[in-house]
Amino acid sequence: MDLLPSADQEALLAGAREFLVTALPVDASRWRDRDAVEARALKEFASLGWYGVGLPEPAGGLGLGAAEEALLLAEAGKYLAPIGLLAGMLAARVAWSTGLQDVASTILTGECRVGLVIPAQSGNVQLIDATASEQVVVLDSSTLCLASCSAFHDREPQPSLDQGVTLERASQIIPQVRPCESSGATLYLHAVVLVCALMVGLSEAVMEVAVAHAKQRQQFGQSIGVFQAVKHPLADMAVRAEAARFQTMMAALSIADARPDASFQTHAAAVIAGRAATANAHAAVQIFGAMGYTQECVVHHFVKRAVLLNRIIDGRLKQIDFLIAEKPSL
Amino acid sequence: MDLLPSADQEALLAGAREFLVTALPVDASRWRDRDAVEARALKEFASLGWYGVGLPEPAGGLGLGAAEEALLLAEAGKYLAPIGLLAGMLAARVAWSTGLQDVASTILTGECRVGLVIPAQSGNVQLIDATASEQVVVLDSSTLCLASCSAFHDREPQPSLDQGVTLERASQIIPQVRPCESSGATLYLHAVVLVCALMVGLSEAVMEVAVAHAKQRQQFGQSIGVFQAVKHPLADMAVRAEAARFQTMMAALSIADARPDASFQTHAAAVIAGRAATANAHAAVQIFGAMGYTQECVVHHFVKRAVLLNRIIDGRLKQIDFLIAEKPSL
Amino acid sequence: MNLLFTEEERDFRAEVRDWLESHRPPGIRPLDGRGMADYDIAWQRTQFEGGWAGIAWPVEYGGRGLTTVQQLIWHEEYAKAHAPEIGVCFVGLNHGGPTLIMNATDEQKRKHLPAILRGDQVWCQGFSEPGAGSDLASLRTQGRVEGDNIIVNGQKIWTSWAQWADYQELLVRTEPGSQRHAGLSWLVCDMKSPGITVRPITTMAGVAEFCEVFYDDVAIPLSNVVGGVGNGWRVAMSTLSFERGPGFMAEQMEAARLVEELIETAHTVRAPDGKRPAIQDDGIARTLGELRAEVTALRSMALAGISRADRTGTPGAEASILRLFLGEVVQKLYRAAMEIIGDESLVLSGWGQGWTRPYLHSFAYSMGGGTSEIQRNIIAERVLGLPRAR
Amino acid sequence: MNLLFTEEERDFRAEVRDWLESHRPPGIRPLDGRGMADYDIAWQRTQFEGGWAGIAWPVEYGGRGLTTVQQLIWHEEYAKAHAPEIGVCFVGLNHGGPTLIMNATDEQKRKHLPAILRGDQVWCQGFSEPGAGSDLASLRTQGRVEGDNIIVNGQKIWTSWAQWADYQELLVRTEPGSQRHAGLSWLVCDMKSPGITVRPITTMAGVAEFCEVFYDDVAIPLSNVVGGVGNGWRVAMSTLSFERGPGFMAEQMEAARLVEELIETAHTVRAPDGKRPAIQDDGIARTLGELRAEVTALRSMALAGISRADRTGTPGAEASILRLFLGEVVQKLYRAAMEIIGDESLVLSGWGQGWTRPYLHSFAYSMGGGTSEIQRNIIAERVLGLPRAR
Repeated sequence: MDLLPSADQEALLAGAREFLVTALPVDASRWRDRDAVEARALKEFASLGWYGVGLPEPAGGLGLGAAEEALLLAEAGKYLAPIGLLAGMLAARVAWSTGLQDVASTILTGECRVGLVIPAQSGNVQLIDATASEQVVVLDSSTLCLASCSAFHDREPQPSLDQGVTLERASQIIPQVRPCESSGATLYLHAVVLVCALMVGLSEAVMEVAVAHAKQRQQFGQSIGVFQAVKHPLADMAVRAEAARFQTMMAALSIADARPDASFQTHAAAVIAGRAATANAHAAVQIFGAMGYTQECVVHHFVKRAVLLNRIIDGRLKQIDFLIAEKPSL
Repeated sequence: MDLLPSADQEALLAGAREFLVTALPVDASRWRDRDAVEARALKEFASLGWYGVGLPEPAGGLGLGAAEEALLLAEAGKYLAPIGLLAGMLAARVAWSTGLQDVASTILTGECRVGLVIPAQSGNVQLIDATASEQVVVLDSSTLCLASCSAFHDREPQPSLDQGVTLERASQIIPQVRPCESSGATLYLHAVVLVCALMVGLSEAVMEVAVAHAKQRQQFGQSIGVFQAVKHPLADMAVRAEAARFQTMMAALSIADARPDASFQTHAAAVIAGRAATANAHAAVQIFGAMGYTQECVVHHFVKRAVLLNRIIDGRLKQIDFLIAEKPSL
Repeated sequence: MNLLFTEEERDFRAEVRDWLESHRPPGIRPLDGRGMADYDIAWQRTQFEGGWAGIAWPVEYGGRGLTTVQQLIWHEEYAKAHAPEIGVCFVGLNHGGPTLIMNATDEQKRKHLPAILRGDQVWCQGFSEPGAGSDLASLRTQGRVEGDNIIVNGQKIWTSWAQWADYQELLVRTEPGSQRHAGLSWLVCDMKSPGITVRPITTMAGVAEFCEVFYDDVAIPLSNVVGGVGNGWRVAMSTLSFERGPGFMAEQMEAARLVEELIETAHTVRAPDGKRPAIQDDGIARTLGELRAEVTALRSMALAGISRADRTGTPGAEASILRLFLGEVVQKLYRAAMEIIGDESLVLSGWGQGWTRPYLHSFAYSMGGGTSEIQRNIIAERVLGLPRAR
Repeated sequence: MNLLFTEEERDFRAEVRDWLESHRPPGIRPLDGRGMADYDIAWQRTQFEGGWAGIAWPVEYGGRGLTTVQQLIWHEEYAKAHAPEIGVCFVGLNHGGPTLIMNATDEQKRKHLPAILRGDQVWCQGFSEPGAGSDLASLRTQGRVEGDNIIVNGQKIWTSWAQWADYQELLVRTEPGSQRHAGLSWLVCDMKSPGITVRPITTMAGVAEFCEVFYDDVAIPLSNVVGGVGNGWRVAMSTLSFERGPGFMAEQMEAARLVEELIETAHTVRAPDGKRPAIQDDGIARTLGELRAEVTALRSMALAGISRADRTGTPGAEASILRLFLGEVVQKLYRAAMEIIGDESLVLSGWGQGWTRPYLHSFAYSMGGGTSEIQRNIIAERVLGLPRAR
């Protein structure tokens, strides 16, 4: 029993960090040139093997599991990694589990870029970062499936709250590849836990940004970090981030081991990580004061990404409702 | 338009304060000898005319209105006034409005002491401070009525959370005096606003106790009131108390003027004052630290009374549900 | 205590309602750019011509000199008529102008007050600095007296709409080496003076509202000092008692309107279970019910604040209670909206429309006019009498 | 990262489970009075005889010397078996004893350690004072060295179960005029010494758990000083690293059990509308769902804490995160319960039963072991590295 990364896992993470910090800086340089920066990073994720981290080696994967995927995405979440990373990991898994080995390969090699599709009201769907993608992975709570972007013929661009993604709306299509129902449910949990991991990273990174500011910013002749009105919200952020991280890792391990409580643990993770992302981003704005409210401060990207990630898993309220419908795991 | 007390009202309040501070001290002397202290005070309220504050002069009242009742009960609430005061005021009004002038007189003169009855689960009722009373006023959201204590033949004493009242359970009886439905609804609102007033007083008094402690208590070489972890929760208490007071006074005035939005204003007051009472009492415990958790500190009486008062108006959740069912008052 | 208006007040309400009905400008107010400034100025001129400019200003300075309750009525009817927000004219009418009234020479008054009322002069504020946000007294922008001028060097920040302003109320340190509140002066700064650079800052919600203003040897005539060199702090603080108690009512009414709009929205969007309208979800309904109670209480508190101001002449530190509570309620409202509207939460709504852009804007509610932390300090220290930190 | 236990650990779990099943004392533990103390002592003796006394103590001192993971297993099985809480034996086993192990002379160890394990010595703590609550270092109880004795005068407070204790770990100021952490000594105080008066304090929930202890010229032999005169602070702090990471699991499991019990209760009581079970009210269900998520996260965090302690030998300042979060969750749980149970909220429930008495008890969760405010300071300063206030 060990909830902290092993030495091998630490080594994997160290490599990831080294890559992320240069490939996906969360500063002005990123947003000035987002398309190019992210397209490059999405290619490089392929050469690092990220899309197949959790797939078996014969399938072209690294032969690791949901735990390693979650650890890596928690790192990537700190850098507000492009949604194409999540979508690619999920798409590769769907393709592999439905026997579409050739599609899986093009995703693993980075040839095929993948966007994300989620259900919207009145039978519509929303397409996230699908503009430069060939394939999309359609994520809803009853199933996951792959579809070609061209299947959506009435795509209409919409202004995205999160400036780090493109957003489109389209009519729902009949999914072209539908995995069997049972693996669909498992795949959904898998997807949820990966989104949780991104939210873990977001919660931690936005806290770190706020902590750094609280140490450096001077008011009334001292660093604002000495004031309890700053210190205590930061402590609460640490509590939320810690809860999010370890509940997410617990869920990832439960999925990796196919435990009977995997569903319970995953929905609990979604509730906790979803709140951590939103609440930590909100609290960070307040720590920065007026500056936090501008686009010159990095924090607004975290606020907007927290909205997006919570939405990708159908909103926190729905996740709570899933959880209360579960059998307890004592 | 004026939401602050007039000169006449201030004079009324000054008299009330002078009386309350000696008659109903919220300290050890009170609880050592509660029965005698409160029985005496309940008699004296009669000679001060409190039970008939809102009744017309020909009926033996002071000829004032719901606003003055609310102002007085907000003062009384600071001293955790016995429930017999609230019950007596309501009973006198019910008796008068249903033409039972003789019953009204015995209440106004203090000869007849009144307890309170509220509905409980499975067709039962709870009797509050009915042990030394002759009459009770039965308060539920569809009607108010008077009943003789003897009508409840299967009364069973129960340990009361609030040590400042007696609690009994009994089977529901058919009310012996039932006002017509329409005035019943108005009477219910009247009752709710008076309970709100008690909660306003509670919210303010427990804040004042906490403020005094924060100024006097020394830790780390200074008064704990300088720490934002103490100061800011106290500021939040002030916000809640101010909201509770003025929303309650608005509701009382709306009832006094029989305005169409009286119901809306009253349920809003119940939601706001109910939360102020509970949250301020909780926050005060924390300001006092470990001492706040003991019976040697006065705060626990406020915590318990906040539970009681919220329950008398059927719980905050029910009041919110009433409010959302209302037409908006813009 | 009473909720009644006098007959005169009721007549006044009818007069206000009629005038607003026939003069309220048509169309939607732009939320950014030159068009916005022009719109605001035109509307100010209309009000001036109708005799409604400077409703709280004394009559001797061209204002309308309304009582507090009349101001309340004005703001209530203004909100009901959906009249546009005051926008770029805010600082001149509600801060710069009143400061001049209380502190300026006759000549200074003559030059600026009528022009502000007519909409001919747009003013902005110049108090905050990068190193002096919540701690205003630590400001460092320097004013060096040279002959008949004060030469200003330094930087201000969070100046709303500086790009559209003609004048700025500018607080600078004119006594070198002075500390805290001492040695400051309050100047009328012509925004067209050489050496001024304005750089707008884009907010989270995409509006270029705030600006940085840089001063590079800007010469301001000594005759533009208001209240005397070195008295800047006193002058800047003198208008605290002019803070708009009744103006708060417009903000309350806007919040109340939004709660009802969100309740309506909850009738049209689906609940998290996808099976019924969101309003039928007890959890969502209860959040909305609490919000309804809160905005209702805000109105009662605002009325009480007006009654208080009517007696004491100043809204007092209790104004911080209103401000803090309003900010909390509005932020809670938009955060609830983001959960209720479901997939719409991903779409950035148009200017002044929908829920998402206003959600982003709502972060400003705990910043403007002192952060929520500062408001809590004020409440604790000035309302409750708690000691200040050393 | 893995959730697997080794075969040895699984065998150990079976052993623990079997033993607890056959030895767990019958009946309900009294929650106050001599009967409670006797019950706790008898149960400690049973554990001693079964070889389960001092599970975390080194084997050389008579303990069981379990690994951290074994301790976790013990606590999990203990909670599952509904074994009684440790009660009056807590301080001896978890604080006084470990302090002696790390700091005492052989003779001191021989005198106390075996007796604590057997249940023959009940210990209490004597650190907090009326003027030194959160600020422990400002304590003022004096110890004057006179011949072979230290003469103690002063007062302690918040000493749990002092009325049933045989010994006290007592921190006093032995260097007159010394400041803060300097000049303190850690003494073994015999509670039967002349001059000691114990006054129990009744909690909000009606339990006489905490005591004031008054010292009037109490003579304590110099040989009872542990770690040397003047080293009291170091001695008192030495056991911080002994804090029970795995013991936290018992508290988490209790909280998780309570959430499920409240969910069951919500199936039987009526919703606010009176028409359906409370659990069918979406708002109530969602509060319960959030609580379920939170206690689940607490377990994951506790396991992570154990993994961390396993690597570093100490739970670290992150233990404050667990403690703060647990307190918040438990208080939220009982506050939700008070709304859910309706009219039952007015009835004071029996000892250890129902919801209302535990609701009152739950206020202690943000006080004990440092208030929530102190926990937040610790997290901010030691986990996040923020500066301390001067």
